[in-house]
Amino acid sequence: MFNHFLLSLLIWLPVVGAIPVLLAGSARPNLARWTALLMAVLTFAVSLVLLMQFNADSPLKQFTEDYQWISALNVHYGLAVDGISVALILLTSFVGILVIIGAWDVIQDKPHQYMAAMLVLEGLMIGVFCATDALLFYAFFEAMLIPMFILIGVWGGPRRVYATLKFFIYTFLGSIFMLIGLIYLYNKAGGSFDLNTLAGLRLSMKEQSWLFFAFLFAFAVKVPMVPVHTWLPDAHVEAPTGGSVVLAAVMLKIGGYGFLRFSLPIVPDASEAYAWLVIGLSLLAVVYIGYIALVQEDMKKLVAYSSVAHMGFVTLGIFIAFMLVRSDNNLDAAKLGMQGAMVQMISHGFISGAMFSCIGVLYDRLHSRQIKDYGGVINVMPWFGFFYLFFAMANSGLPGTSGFVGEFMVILASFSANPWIALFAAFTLIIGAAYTLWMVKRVMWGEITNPHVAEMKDINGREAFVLIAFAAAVLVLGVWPQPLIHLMDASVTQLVQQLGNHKI
Amino acid sequence: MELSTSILLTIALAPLVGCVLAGFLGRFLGRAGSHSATILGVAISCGLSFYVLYQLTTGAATNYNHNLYTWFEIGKFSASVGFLIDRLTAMMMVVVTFVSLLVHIYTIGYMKDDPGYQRFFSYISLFTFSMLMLVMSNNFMQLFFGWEAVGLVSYLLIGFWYKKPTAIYANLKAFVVNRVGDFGFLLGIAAVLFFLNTLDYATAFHNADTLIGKTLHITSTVQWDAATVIGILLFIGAMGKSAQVPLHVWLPDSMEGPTPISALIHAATMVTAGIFMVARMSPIFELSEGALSFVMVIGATGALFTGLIGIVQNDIKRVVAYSTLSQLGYMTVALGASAYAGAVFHLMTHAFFKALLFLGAGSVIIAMHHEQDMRYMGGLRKYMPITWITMWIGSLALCGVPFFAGFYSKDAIIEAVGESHRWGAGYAYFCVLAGAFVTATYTFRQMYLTFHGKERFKVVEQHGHGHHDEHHDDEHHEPGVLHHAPKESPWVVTLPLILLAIPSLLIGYFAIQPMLYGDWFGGSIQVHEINNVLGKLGEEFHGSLAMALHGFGQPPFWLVAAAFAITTYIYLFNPSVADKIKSALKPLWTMLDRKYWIDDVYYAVFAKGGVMLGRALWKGGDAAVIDGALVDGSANLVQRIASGVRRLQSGYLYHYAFAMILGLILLLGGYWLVGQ
Amino acid sequence: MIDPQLFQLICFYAFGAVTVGAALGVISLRNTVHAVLSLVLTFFSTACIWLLAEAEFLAIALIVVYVGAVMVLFLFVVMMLDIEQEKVREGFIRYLPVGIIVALIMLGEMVALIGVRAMHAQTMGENPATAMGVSNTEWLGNALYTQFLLPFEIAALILTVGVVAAVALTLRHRGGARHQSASQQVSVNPRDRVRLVKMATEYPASVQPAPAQPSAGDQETKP
Amino acid sequence: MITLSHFIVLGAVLFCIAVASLFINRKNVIVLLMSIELMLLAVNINFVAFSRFHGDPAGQVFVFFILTVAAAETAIGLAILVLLFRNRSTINIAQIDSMKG
Repeated sequence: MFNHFLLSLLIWLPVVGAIPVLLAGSARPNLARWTALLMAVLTFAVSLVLLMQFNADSPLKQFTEDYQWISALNVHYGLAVDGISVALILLTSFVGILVIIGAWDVIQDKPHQYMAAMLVLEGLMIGVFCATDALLFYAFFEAMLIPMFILIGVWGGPRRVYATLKFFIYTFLGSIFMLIGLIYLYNKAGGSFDLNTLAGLRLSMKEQSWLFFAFLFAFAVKVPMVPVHTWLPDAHVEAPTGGSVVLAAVMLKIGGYGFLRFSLPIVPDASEAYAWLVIGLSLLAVVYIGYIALVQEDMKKLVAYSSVAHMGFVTLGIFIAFMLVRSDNNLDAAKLGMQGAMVQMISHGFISGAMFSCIGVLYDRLHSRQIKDYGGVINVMPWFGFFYLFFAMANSGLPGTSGFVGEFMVILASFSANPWIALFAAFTLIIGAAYTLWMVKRVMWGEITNPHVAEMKDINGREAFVLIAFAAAVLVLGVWPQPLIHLMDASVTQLVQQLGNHKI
Repeated sequence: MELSTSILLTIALAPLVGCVLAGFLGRFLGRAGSHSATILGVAISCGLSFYVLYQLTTGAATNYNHNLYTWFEIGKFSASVGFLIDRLTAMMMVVVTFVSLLVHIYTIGYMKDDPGYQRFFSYISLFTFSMLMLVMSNNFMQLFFGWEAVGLVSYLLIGFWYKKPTAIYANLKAFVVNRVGDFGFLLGIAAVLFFLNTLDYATAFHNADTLIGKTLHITSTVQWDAATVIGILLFIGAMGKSAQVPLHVWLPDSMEGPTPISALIHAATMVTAGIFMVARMSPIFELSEGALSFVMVIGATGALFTGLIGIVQNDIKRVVAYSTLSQLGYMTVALGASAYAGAVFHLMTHAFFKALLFLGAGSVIIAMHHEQDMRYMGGLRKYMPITWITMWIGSLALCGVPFFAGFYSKDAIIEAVGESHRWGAGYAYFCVLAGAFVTATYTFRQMYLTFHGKERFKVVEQHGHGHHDEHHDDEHHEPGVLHHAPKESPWVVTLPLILLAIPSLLIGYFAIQPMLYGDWFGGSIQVHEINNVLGKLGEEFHGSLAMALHGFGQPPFWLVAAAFAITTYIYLFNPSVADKIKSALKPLWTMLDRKYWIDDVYYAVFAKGGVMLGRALWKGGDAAVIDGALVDGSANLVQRIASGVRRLQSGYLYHYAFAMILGLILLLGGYWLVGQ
Repeated sequence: MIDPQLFQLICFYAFGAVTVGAALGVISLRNTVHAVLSLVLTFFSTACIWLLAEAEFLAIALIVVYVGAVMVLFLFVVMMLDIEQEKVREGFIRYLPVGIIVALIMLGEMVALIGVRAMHAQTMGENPATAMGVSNTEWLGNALYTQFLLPFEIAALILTVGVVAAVALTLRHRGGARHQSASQQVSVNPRDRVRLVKMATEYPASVQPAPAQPSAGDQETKP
Repeated sequence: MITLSHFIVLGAVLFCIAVASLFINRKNVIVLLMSIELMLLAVNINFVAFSRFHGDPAGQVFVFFILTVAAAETAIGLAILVLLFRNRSTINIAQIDSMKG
């Protein structure tokens, strides 16, 4: 019925929906909140419609929309989704609701603007996942920074100026290289930004190498990979809870998504040649960042670092597929790795979102994120303790939670490529458990030492709703990942087959 | 006829339902409601498990192997959730649910004053569920799920008294050390998938022979035999879960948890998961001499050296804990000797008598008002006769005195190791023989210190002080001073003791014939003909009675008898000798008391070293190099250049004009030069 | 009879010498008023040179616009401001060598670069305007009102903006001075001027004496 | 006989005189403004000459525009000067350095 503009609806509903939220003004904060919630729920509903209408058995892009946008440059407003996009869109709209509920009366200062920024951000992120035109992708990719910049800069912590600048400049610097790469490709393709056209170009190894590093830099910052990860802990620490949740849950995924959409189809040969580099950096993320996370004193920083470590599995899974396809011609193992990376993206979205929500709950009560200020929280907040422990276990990859699925698949696949890679990757089992549970020990268990902790109240209904929603997602995905895998299977299969095509 | 899926599902899920009820609705159900719900759940499981075992034993039903649902399916790889039920599984199910049921009942008495009563029941039911998922699994993925899930419950239960600093330290340690094992285990699973392209047991075992001749490239020149790699990696998992040297350090500390847990998880069931797993994987392990030798040497080391530590312990639970380590070593040695059935048999008998010993120790602890130090006990036999008798039964079983259950299983292991000609078998044989003496020594020492000799506690009646101290952890009274005379525990505590004492006495006598020498396990355990030490022993087996009588003349029995004599002399008649020996062998004693300094080294190297390494990487790598030098460094560089350049902006118009003209001159000069 | 071309050349040199001399005067005269007058001379002689190039319209325009308007503005400002002559001439001698050197270098470079020698061969041909049979003004006007109409309009606008800006910049309201505000005068409302008050009928003073008292008290407290 | 180079050299000489003025009259804003006028005049001479020698009216049209813009510029420049003098009581630009970085 309205399939031919479903994606546009998904993108623009929250963006346009932000206008009435803004109009509600600070004088009527409740109106703003309810309007924002309504918009977020509507967006989620539309994304559910998308899921139902989506034909998971077809590897083709669906719900295609294509209009001329800037005719002088032959830029198109082109939208379409495959299984991978649909999964990420669902994640985005799901998290979108929860951040708005999570911020309900936590944000007292200009709530209407906060909610509006969240909605705009949600729309733009969905846009990134839908775009089939490289310039449109780039536009969404950059535009996304603005609401996030505002979220951290206005509602952030004491060092928010430093954090926002760092966040913005880091990301911007990275994406500039991508823009240059895109312009080069545009000229090479005879004036087209269409991703399919770009994927079909024949490029020499030298060209591919330059382009590969341009894309790598843009997406490595976003993921983030070691050593361009240091913006993330600062941004997370200063961001308001909702900002952290969106940042960790969705925004980081755009980096991984970018690798899939740009590096893999456009420069496969260079990606193969430099796969060792990305794999090395991913393993570095697991081990090096794991150790750094161990000694963090700030809970948000700890979870931020653990995000870096977990996102290492995403890049590992994507690039291990190259080694498997090109050297061993082991297509199934490559699919396993790629699917693992995808599942890890979705799962990390839920888990890190939940972890940041948990820290937000604690922060709202004690106004501290320092681990040493807590201790014995379980004594006064048993229900919260349950959720905290549950998500901590998910974060350390306990089977039965979604955190396990992706890591399991990636480790299995990487063993097929090289047992040493699997060895380092599996190190996350130890170090991940160590840093997460050490934090749990210092925050949750023990006697109450801080008298303010003794006065803390257990979670209220609103917070419980958010945490239950996250917990349900984590559990369902952990117990039965097959529906998600089936959703992405056709697309991943096609992607893996493309990896084998040499373009030189 | 096959086993019914619904029965199997009920077995697995009934404890989970109990767990959810007690955990989430515990406040509404109340204490009685919670324990009824969980006990009912486990009782259903237990009853049905017996039924399943009965059906399989009598041949009324055939083995069950079906997937319930697909967990993931990617190309040729898939993982499912499903059940594989054969006699091995059924036996484990019975052991798990039976001990679990008794522990549930026992807990009613043991935890009756604890504020976390419902939570405790919820946890142990969750444990039962996880353990059942582990043993009933038909594939590696689900095995790993159960494997980690029992680790989680173990973590929760060790830290059950979460206010106690030692408890929350121990649970973290347990989880992380277990994760080290799981690390190897996961890689082992990855290796299985890589070589055999499946995670399903049946397919993997069916194709196991294809491993022969396959190698794994470790470096470009070094290649390892596939079966050995898989075997060792999987066994590293077992080392973590079954607390084998050098990953044993978590188990003694886990005694910080409530005693029922020590009995259920850290003695009878969870720690034997590794043994069960290796037995289950026998088709793969049989392909690798190297892996089996590795298993045997590790097991033998644990069997002897952890037992030695038990001799110097004063905490009643820790003695039993070290004895558990030692016994797990025995089982592992048996696995290494290809006597899988012997290992599983010992697993079963051990489950009964070790649970009995732990629950008995718990009963003593209740009577002593949560005093665990044996130096303040003594002469308890007249206060608590049932505990005394049942614990003696358990102890004799543990020592391997003929006719008791432990004798049959342990003797079989020692014999099997003696028969084995694998690399390391000589060492292992020495260890298990010496271990028999060590076992007897610490066991009798414990019994004498606890139940016999003089009373080393005082009873000071304090009427004004209320009845019991409700908090176990913040009891800071003077050691050895009790407010009431010790008395026998209530029936909920003694009933499980009695119920466990029966199999501890009898099960060996009746079960050895079919389990070890008959083909009771059928295809569940596969042993190659040349490795079949139990088969050789079976040729000399002439019935349980004959074996027991024969056992009186064997070295293990004489070692036990010698230990009995020595400990009787020292602890019953001349206690001062103990201190003399202690001061005479001071260095040795210190070494045992410090547990060979392994914990200290681990703490210094891995815990402290890890934190130091992390801090160094953080401050040195992230903060100094990446942020300091690169990120903020580039910003600072720009700032420094800018502050230099800004001096050029003097603000005087004529300077700008001069600069323009200079530029113009240079430009024109440049053109001129080019023109030349 | 003197050759007209030679005569032209002589005239060119004469006017050129005056132009250069006057320009030197502009930059070197101590008195600013003299400098401005010297600039006027420069413009004037330049206009003559333009006449030699048969650009009559511009020559006249230069005199009318510059000499007539701009230079008067200069003079006006110079005379209006009280400038300390000595202060502003500081460093004249000191920077004179630098100025001369820079100017000479630049002159050398320009002459070398422009290719004066090549241009030397280019003699003045027939006046294009005359060739088309029109006057210089018409020739210029044709171009200005057809091809350059839009720039012409914009130039007009720029002039307007310049006037407005000059006025806006220098306008100031002095406090204390009395202004007449035309806009206020125009927008006046009769109601603000006269207020019609409805009052009760007046009675003899003896009848209602009371209201007078408070106002009398007010008067007293005021200083 | 007048050639193109005559005009060009005259323009160049005038321009260089104005440039020299920028150096030697560095403090007197009024003279600086006048130097700018001189520079424009030098340019205008070139325009007129080229227009005449190439027979293209565009050159003269441009002179026309330059005159216009220069007039506007002078008006505004002088206005600023007046304003400056009013606020600072000096036109010595050695004292005007608020643009200092």
